[in-house]
Amino acid sequence: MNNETLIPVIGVVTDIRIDTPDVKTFRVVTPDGNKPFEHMPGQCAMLSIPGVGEAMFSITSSPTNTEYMEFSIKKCGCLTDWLHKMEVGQYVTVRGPYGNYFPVETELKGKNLLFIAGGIGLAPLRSVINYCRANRDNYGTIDIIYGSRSKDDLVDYSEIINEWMTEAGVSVHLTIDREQEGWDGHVGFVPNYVKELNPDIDKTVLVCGPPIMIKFTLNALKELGFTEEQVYTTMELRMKCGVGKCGRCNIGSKYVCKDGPVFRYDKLGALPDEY
Amino acid sequence: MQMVNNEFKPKIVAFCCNWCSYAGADLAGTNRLQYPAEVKIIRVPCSCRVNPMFILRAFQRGADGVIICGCHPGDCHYTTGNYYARRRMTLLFSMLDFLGIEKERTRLEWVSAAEGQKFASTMNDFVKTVTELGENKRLEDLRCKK
Amino acid sequence: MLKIKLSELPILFDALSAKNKLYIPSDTKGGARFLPYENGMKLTKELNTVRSPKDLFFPQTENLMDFKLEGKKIEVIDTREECEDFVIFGVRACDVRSFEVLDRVFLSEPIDTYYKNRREHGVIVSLACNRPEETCFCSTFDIDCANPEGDVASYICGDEMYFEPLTEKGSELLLGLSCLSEGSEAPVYECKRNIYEIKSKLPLSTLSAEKFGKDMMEYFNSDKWDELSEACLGCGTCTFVCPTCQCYDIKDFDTGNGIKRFRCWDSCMYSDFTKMAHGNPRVSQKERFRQRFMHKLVYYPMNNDGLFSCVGCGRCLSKCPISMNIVKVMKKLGEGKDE
Amino acid sequence: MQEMMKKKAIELLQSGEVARVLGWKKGEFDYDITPAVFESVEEIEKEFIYNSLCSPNLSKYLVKESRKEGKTLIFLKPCDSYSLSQLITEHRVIREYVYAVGIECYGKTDADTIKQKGIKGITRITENDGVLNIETLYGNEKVPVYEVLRERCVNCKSKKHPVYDELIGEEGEMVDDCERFDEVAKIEAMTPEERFAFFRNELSRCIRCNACRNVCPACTCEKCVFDNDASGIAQKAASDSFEENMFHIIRAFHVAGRCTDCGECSRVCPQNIPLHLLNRKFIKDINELYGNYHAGENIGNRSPLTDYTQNDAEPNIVYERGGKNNA
Repeated sequence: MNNETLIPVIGVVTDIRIDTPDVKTFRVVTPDGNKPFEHMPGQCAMLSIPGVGEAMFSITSSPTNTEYMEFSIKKCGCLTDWLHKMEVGQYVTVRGPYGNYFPVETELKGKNLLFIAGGIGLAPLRSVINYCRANRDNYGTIDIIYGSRSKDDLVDYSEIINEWMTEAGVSVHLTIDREQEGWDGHVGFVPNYVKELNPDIDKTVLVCGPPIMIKFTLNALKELGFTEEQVYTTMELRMKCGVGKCGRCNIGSKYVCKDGPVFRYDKLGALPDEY
Repeated sequence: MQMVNNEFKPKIVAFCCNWCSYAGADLAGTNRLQYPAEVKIIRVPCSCRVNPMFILRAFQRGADGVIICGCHPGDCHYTTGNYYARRRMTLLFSMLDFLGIEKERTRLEWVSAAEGQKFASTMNDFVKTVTELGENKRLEDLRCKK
Repeated sequence: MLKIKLSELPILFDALSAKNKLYIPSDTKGGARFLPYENGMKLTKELNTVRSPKDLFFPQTENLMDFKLEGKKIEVIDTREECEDFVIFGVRACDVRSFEVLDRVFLSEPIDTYYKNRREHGVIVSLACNRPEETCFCSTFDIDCANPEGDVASYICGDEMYFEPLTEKGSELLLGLSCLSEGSEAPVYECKRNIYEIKSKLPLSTLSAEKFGKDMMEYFNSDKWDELSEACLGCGTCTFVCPTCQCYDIKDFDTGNGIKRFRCWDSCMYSDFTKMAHGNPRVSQKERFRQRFMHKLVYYPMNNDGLFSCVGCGRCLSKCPISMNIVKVMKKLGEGKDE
Repeated sequence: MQEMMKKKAIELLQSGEVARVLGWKKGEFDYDITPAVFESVEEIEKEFIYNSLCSPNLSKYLVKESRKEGKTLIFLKPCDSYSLSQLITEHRVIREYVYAVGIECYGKTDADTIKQKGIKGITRITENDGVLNIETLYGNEKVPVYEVLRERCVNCKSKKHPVYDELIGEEGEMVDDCERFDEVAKIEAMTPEERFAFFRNELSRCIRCNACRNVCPACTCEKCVFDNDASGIAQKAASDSFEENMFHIIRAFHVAGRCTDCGECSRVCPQNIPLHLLNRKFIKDINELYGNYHAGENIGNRSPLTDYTQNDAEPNIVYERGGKNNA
């Protein structure tokens, strides 16, 4: 009998990193120590604990990482609560990769890139950022604007400080929502920060964050003169199958799990506003 | 000692109210009164805490009989809880019977904290009744069978 | 053309069920239903079954796999088994088309092997509709109830039943059935002619789907959805009796000695269908109602070369508790829209 | 009748007394009538309908509609009126926001019941003096309404309106010789094996569409226990006969003492499961054990399950009462 996409493979959690009070990053390999499967930046996988639930998460590690896969997961529901309680050595099930990916090998090639992320929205973009860093020659400048509620809520803070900020040709702009002791960086919401920074409009933009942030960021970008064709985002809706058959993650005629999760903004705008 | 394989040992779930029946079960224990080990006691704050769903779930998970024990009417720690439980359980048992599910598999008994003897004899009697009925077949969930 | 006397049908059923599992539509207290044939069972006189035959390819619940848990370890157990050959007898033209609609979902990449397994092992004997009813509107979707598709087409003409194999699978099924004898084509022509005559008189025979399958945003933003969905109860009747509704849910059941992961039909009409930890993109019944009809009339055809995800079987017309259905939706949405 | 109701609705809408009207709307065919909310005189004139086919109970819609600005006019058949009264008792509908017009009712029919008589391909139904003229693709039929009444109307329990602001037509009385418990009694008299087989046959047809729950005027929980993943018993489709039984036992139990026996659950069931039998069993037991009680008869009545007396029967009455024992 053929392979069935709904039947997962086993993964072992080999490392758990506490990123913020409600975000942890889990490193997953197969029981024999390999990466569960190959993927492209922006693609997702179905992670599950049998008996607890199954849900779609974006793969936050870069495809250029050949050893393992990472998932940054925010605690917000039944399954994620469970995942946050588990210890190293726990088995999970994974299936994927699902969905499309950021066009890193086509449209984004040779472009100056601007990444805009809010909160846990950095998770899918981290995969792209690290992919671009690994294939540095293929891309122009890399700018990253990242904001969260507070300093403690910045995901991957040590990687940002130690790797991204120190790398030539990558500039990182951090912001937090409210003043905080020990923070001398920028304070304010991401959309406003984007306007303040006034990036060149030759850049291609990749946005991910809470829906409300995406909405205002897009307005800000338009004010600055960006067109919708320059902006990519990634979506999330409730999913069960991951392969466009269970029928719940559609936005109009497009399925987020199959035709998405990455959408160019002009394409998304042509779909009903139901997300 | 090796059990005879084909001897049927029913699984019994007993919901006991914290204030009377659970203490009654305790007393039965301290007095070394014998009652079958197949009875699994679940302590509840009051007999009226027992939702019909608890009983159905017990059957789903493999119970062959479910018994609810509470304070005698008039003695409820919360004054009236067992009066409500009495009405609810009467109706529920009647409905189970209506659907053709053996009515002898469910029972409600009043056991006070001082009635260790009654607790033991009630359980002995209930286990005997259910043993005679045999395995729960009409309200079983096949998926839960090994 | 092969034929058999209606009175001898039991002989045919016995012969078919001796070789393969056979399902025929038969009467129950809840209306006609496809049931595994047992000796003595009679073919229903009802036009169609309450539940559609999609059950046989895509059952309401099916176990996908088992898990064994031990400490931190998990083991996946593939419980799939090769399905036995089976025959579905007496499938109406609309329902035969519904399999094509389902195929496009389940047999497109990545293929759903659970569905494919059953689909490959099923042989469909379709049956022409001698007495279509007022709720029928298969012609709206270019389905011809006088010429049903399938592996074998069958026709009831007077007191005889005629069979015409349409595929290799069908010819194979009829091969060596000694109870069948050669028959002429004339009675079948007569039967078809009668059907066409009645068909032209059906009240919904003029219903057209031409306006649909396009203009997504216009239909989506129509102000008629409020009124149409007002009385909707949010139950799943329409989706569960529908031969083309295929949404499903995947759930885990803890048996106490392992986990069973199963899938079951789900309905876009249910409030928790799209509910996530942080909210629900379809807030009220209006959005859910709209999703169902937009999917059938616009989204699905947009993704599938204009094939509609409705076959005009009329089940939702007769079963909706509040009598709101796709015909009313099509007529209302189509009002005032230019061709 | 229909014209009087239309007149009343238009009058109240125009005077501003009510902001909307809950009634029945014409369908694609003469029989597929949809409950509807009318907000303008034109809509009422064009689409409002009332006849022997207007089966749906409108009361539950008030939970939603009466929360809107202004009063809602609702037309109530006697059994719908019991449902409203119960909803008011349970504070699910606020009396002041409702303008209730009671309408007399001599029993309703519907397409299912007519079709079960073998009448198929219905193209037109007209009603004249209690007789339905049914035109079909295959010939015409004349059927008196009383021959195709729904079960709940055959066993009508009351023609009285426990709650109304005004009446159109005559007020009736409780029906004394109502035989609605006869079938329950018949089943009670069977052996447990027969009862088990009977209900297995009925309940195994359930497709878990939830129509019975969603239509029930007593089921007004914001979130049903069967939809709540955290409840541990949430289920979308019964995977096992146990789950079928559980759903129906619990559904009936949750409305025990509150069910007005309006019969909507059985009406909407696409699989013709006689769900009212379960509800009636509870009502019958309540009547026999705790005294006659009719949910919705008076606003503010205390339901038998939120009440008790010190001398209530013990549950073992179940073992002693009626029915044959295990063979």
